[in-house]
Amino acid sequence: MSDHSHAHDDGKVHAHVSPFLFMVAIFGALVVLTVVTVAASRFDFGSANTLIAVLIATAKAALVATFFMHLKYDKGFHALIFVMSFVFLGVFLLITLEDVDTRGRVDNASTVRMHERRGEQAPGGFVLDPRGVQARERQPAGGGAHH
Amino acid sequence: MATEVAGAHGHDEPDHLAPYLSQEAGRGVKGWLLTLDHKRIGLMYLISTLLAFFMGGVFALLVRLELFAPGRTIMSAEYYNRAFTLHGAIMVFLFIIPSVPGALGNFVLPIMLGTKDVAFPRLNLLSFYIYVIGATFSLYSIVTGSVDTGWTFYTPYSTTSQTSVVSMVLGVFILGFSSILTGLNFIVTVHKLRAPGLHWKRLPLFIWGTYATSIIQVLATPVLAITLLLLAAERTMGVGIFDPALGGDPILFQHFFWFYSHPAVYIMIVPGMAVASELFATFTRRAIFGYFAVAMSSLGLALVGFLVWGHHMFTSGQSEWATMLFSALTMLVAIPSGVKVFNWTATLYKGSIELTTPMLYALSFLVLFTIGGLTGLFCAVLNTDIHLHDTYFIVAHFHYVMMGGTVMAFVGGILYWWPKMTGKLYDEGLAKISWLFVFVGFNTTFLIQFVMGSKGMPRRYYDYLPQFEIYHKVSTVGSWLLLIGFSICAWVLIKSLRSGPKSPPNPWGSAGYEWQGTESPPVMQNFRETPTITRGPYDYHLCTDEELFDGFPEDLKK
Amino acid sequence: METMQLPPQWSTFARQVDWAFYFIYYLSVFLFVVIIGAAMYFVYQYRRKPGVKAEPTGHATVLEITWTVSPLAILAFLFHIGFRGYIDMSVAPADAMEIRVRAKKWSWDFEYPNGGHSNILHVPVNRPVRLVMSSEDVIHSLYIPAFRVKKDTVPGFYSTLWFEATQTGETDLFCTEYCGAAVGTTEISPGDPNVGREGNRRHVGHFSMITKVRIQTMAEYNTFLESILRPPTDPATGREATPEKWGEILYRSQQCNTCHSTDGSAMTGPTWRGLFGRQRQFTDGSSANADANYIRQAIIAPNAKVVQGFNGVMPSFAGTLRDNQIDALIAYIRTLR
Amino acid sequence: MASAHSDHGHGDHPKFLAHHFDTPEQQFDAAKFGMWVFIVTEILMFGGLFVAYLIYKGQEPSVFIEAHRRLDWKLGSANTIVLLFSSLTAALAVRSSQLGKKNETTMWLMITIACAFVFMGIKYVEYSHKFHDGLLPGRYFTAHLPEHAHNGQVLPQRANMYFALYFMMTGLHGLHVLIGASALGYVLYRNLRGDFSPEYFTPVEIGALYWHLVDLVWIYLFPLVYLVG
Ligand code: HEA
Ligand code: HEA
Ligand code: HEC
Ligand code: CUA
Ligand SMILES: [Cu+2]
Repeated sequence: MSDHSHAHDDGKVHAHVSPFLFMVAIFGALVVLTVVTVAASRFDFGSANTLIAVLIATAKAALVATFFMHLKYDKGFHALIFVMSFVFLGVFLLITLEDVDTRGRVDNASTVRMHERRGEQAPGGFVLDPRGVQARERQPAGGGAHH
Repeated sequence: MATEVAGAHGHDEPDHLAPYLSQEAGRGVKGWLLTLDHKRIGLMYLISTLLAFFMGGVFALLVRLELFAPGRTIMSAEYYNRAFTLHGAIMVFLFIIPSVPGALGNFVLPIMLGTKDVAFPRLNLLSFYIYVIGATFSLYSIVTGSVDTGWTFYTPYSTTSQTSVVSMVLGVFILGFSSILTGLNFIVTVHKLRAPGLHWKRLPLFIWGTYATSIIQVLATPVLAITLLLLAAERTMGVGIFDPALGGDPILFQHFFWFYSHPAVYIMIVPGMAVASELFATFTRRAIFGYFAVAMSSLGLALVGFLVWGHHMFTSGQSEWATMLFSALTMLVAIPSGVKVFNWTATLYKGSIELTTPMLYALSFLVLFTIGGLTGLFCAVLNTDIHLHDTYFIVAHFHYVMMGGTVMAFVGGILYWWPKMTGKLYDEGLAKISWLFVFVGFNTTFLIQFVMGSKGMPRRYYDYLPQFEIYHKVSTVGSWLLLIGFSICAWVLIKSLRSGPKSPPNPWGSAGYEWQGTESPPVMQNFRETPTITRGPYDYHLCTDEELFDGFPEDLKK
Repeated sequence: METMQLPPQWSTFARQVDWAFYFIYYLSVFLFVVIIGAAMYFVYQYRRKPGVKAEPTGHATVLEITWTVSPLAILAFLFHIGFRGYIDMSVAPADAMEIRVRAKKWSWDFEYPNGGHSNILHVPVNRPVRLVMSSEDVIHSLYIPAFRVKKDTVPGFYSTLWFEATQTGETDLFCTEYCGAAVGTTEISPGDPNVGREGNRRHVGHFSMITKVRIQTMAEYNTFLESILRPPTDPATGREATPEKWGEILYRSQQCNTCHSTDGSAMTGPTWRGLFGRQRQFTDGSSANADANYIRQAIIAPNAKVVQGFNGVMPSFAGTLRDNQIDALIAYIRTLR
Repeated sequence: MASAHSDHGHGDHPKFLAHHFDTPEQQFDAAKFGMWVFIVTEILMFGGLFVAYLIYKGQEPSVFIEAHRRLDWKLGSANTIVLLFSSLTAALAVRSSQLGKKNETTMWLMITIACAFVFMGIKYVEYSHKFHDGLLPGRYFTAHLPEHAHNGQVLPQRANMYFALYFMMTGLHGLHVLIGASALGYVLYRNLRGDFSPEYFTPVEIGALYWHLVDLVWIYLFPLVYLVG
């Protein structure tokens, strides 16, 4: 307890009480951001689409965490571990993405679903349902990269 | 301050000042099964993990026996596959991960912190029962056809195997929650429940190690949980995220699995290191050299351990870039491990070394972990790992670190804290004999596996080519020596329980908080009065050797 | 050259890998002797003696920093040697000869540039060879210790591997990714390249997914390529095998025998005894007569129709077996009345 | 241990204070810290699914875009608002219990739990729609068949992966909604029993923290799955 006894020495719980209207205002801001993110999805920013969505979501998450979850008035350590969880997740995502994105770079027949030269799909892979032949014809060109 | 009045409690209320093993501290079966006391829970973990070790050991002996001669020796191929899978899965998930934190951590951690219990005693009991439920699921899987996937559950083999994979996977999923909750409990306890005066720089190294372990448990285990959940969904509902036939990517499964399971090897070894640090301090009568570096290297292992998981996938078809990145990062984990090894060695220098059995185990830990760690480098270097991957070289590597490292430390720790846990002394002479068998048996079993592996013997093989026969024979004989060693060890403990002499409060003359401040066995609330810490855990220089046994001059009591 | 620890060096990689191996090996031995030697010496020198107190632990910051930082240099060097070797292994020379490898439970199939197949890997000496590998069921891994190469074969993906053999001879090829085992034992032929010391029935699985690599001179290799396009020689007559005999050889070499018996007993798949011409019932309710066309279909696309009482676990042999081989198999099945 | 030595005579040890804690503050801090650590584990658990989602999305963006059009963004948005609102009411429940207003706390908790049910109701509508259209995960996916054409169009068969992830993510989230609602139900019960006071409102705070986590996950889930295909 040595690390908290300096704050208050009466041993009672001292929590911050947020004003009612302030909380409602935060909720308002969250609704506005929801509208923004829906609106943003109507436009195509190309590869930035996901990034924009994630950024707006992060803004919302930050509001919830700071005010609804009281991180602002809480111990800094709680904020630290909260942020750290995203950092570790980021490590997981980025290195795994790095693998998936760079497969076949050194040797274009390695770890790819299709043999470039022969145009043969690797066995054991995705099996097209024969009943869905028409579906396949309709498929957009870009999505068929792995077929 | 011993003003506690026993009479203030009702009939069933346990007496907080009775020894925790006594009837007054909680009666009968109920007093044990529903106890919220960390010491009793620790003991229940000890018994369950030892049972798991025994079970895993039996499967290991079967595996070795089958490999004694080429061709069929005692079982068919399908049963061999089940045997090594169960051996690995039981040893990892039921034994080694819960062993040190669950058994020793639960018992010692709050006492070392000078507090009455962990932060959430109810949660602590709950994690024990979650462990039991998880273990039950795994056992259920064993009786309903068992599992033959290897402990790594690689897809698509595990999605197509005809065996009882789902219940095993759910069992491990549940065990994961037990591990998470224990870690959570310890983190909060270390932060919030330290005795007055016990600031971070006075924490025993056992606490630092357990704390670092808890961080890994909390961060890594949830990813295992989701991986196994997806695997179960794959088998029951065919979701296909890891199934190539449905467009999934089996290599992604390996990323998911190792993102947990590499950090998990540090969940296994860091507590072992933590125990070893305590043993070295007590039996050299000296503070650990480079206390701060040793403490920080535990955290270092915890953090760097998250960056290297792909070194299990060098030949999997992972991209070349990722492979190189992982190899480079893997090199880094040698640094904190090296810091520990060097500091322990330096601690021996100018100590006053007593070769008790726990110390012999600690030294075995040092020797065997160094071998295991150095052979880890062969695996981390890219072109040698291409040759060594999935051979017996790897099998030998990880037995040196897990069995030679953690298990040695665990057994050392059990013997060391045995008088505290039970209030009884054990037979040192017999214990030393059992140590000799274990040490020699271990090296006979596994040293030769390095040679066999680098010669090209693949792992998970039921049968082998004639050129490997001699190695397998020697290895199997070694496993019998291990059996003898552990049987004697079990006998030593049973004998001590039945007729061991009563232990004084501090039989080793240790300066550790847990030895100085409590009786053996401790009372229900650990301390008769709340201790105030005024010195470090290894301050042997503050008193004479004689005073050590009766308590420090400026003792915890004042 | 074969050393204590490692198999013979039969590829251009071997020397480099072994050098790295022995470098780490002697480095480890050195570190081990220094560290553990020191520890053992201290244990002896500073054993507990009455009246002698341990010296209080001091600080040696310089020492601590040294042993924290200096390993970095060693580690960087270790990474470097591994990295260099790995780069060489990753990039096949442009003129490498390509052999297609198909892995399945529990056999290997090698397809050569001329379209012929074998289940022992034949390669010419002193010529870079690139394997383009795939698996149709679970992950397997191709490992040739004497070449120091290994790579997983992943269903749904291709993977590649290359090497250049430096010596003629025969060496082992293993599957090193766990891939299960068949239930019970299976009949094998004496000519089977796999291990087996239990008479003519044995267990098959991951551990038996072993074959040989035969490294030949270019001339021998070319003769081999010729031979795989014709039926093999019949050991009994010494002449080219009849279709029926060829079918029987294929029955074993293609490992049909792991699932199909010829004695009437059902294994993983239906027996072949009396199969030809019989009426077949399928799980989807339809039925057909087992004529030559049906059998061809059952071999090329086995899971289009699954025989009642069985699971659709038979792998497709399309691309593995050529037409005249399938004809031979049909001829063989015809003889099993 | 600020007041380490006052823990004996049970007199000044309030009823809600467990025996191994010295002060209410210590107990409150421990509980809250514990919940934050637990939140970290939940983030990593859901995180695994997000990683899988982003990786497959990166591999086949066009299939994912086509597939995500089959979700109803209006229902998704409605659910977003419902959850945000419930987060507000959960926070208000904490506030009123801090102020000792028991009845108000009851009201906010009940609204929060009601929101959970509205959310699950909307999810039910969505799910049954998906089931009907053959938009099922993996092996059961049939929306590539002509009979499930939507406005004359069928999805590529590869879209099975999108729905596999959709069901895993929303399913696991839905499970958390149920767990969170039950936890709040227990808090509500204790509130009605009169356990809480301005000195002791830890369970309300902890329950609300968990509920906000459920909201946080949805905040990421909604735009990634419903909006950006
Ligand atoms: C307790 C468990 C534990 C521990 C601590 C370790 C520690 C290490 N492990 Fe091990 N490992 C396993 C358990 C463990 N491992 C298991 C279970 C597997 C196989 C899983 C399976 O496939 O079933 C495995 C497999 C494994 C692989 C994959 C091999 C393969 O399948 O191809 C690799 C590759 O890099 C590896 C590397 C390492 C390294 C670099 C360390 C390092 O942490 C070691 C660091 C220690 C030292 C280096 C020694 C002391 C240091 C010094 C004396 C300093 C001076 C040294 C230098 C400067 C060189 N391990
Ligand atoms: C903690 C981890 C751990 C431990 C301690 C051990 C211990 C042992 N292991 Fe291992 N092992 C693994 C983890 C472990 N193992 C893993 C993860 C794998 C990989 C699995 C896979 O591939 O999927 C593996 C695989 C593995 C293989 C390779 C199988 C193969 O690839 O085909 C072999 C072969 O020799 C082996 C042997 C042994 C032996 C002889 C012991 C011995 O040290 C065991 C000694 C123990 C006993 C002899 C028990 C006797 C105890 C008593 C008598 C005490 C009585 C107690 C009471 C009464 C309470 N193990
Ligand atoms: C992994 C096991 C396995 C292997 C290997 C295997 N089969 Fe089969 N086979 C089956 C099973 C199971 C069935 C029945 C289900 C079905 O019809 O797909 C079957 C059915 C058949 C049939 C139809 C039999 C009938 O009763 O109608 C023929 C013909 C056949 N296999 C030929 C072969 C040939 C030729 C080979 C080798 C070149 C071979 N199989 C290898 C498992 C196997
Ligand atoms: Cu194929 Cu192992
Ligand atoms: Cu690892």
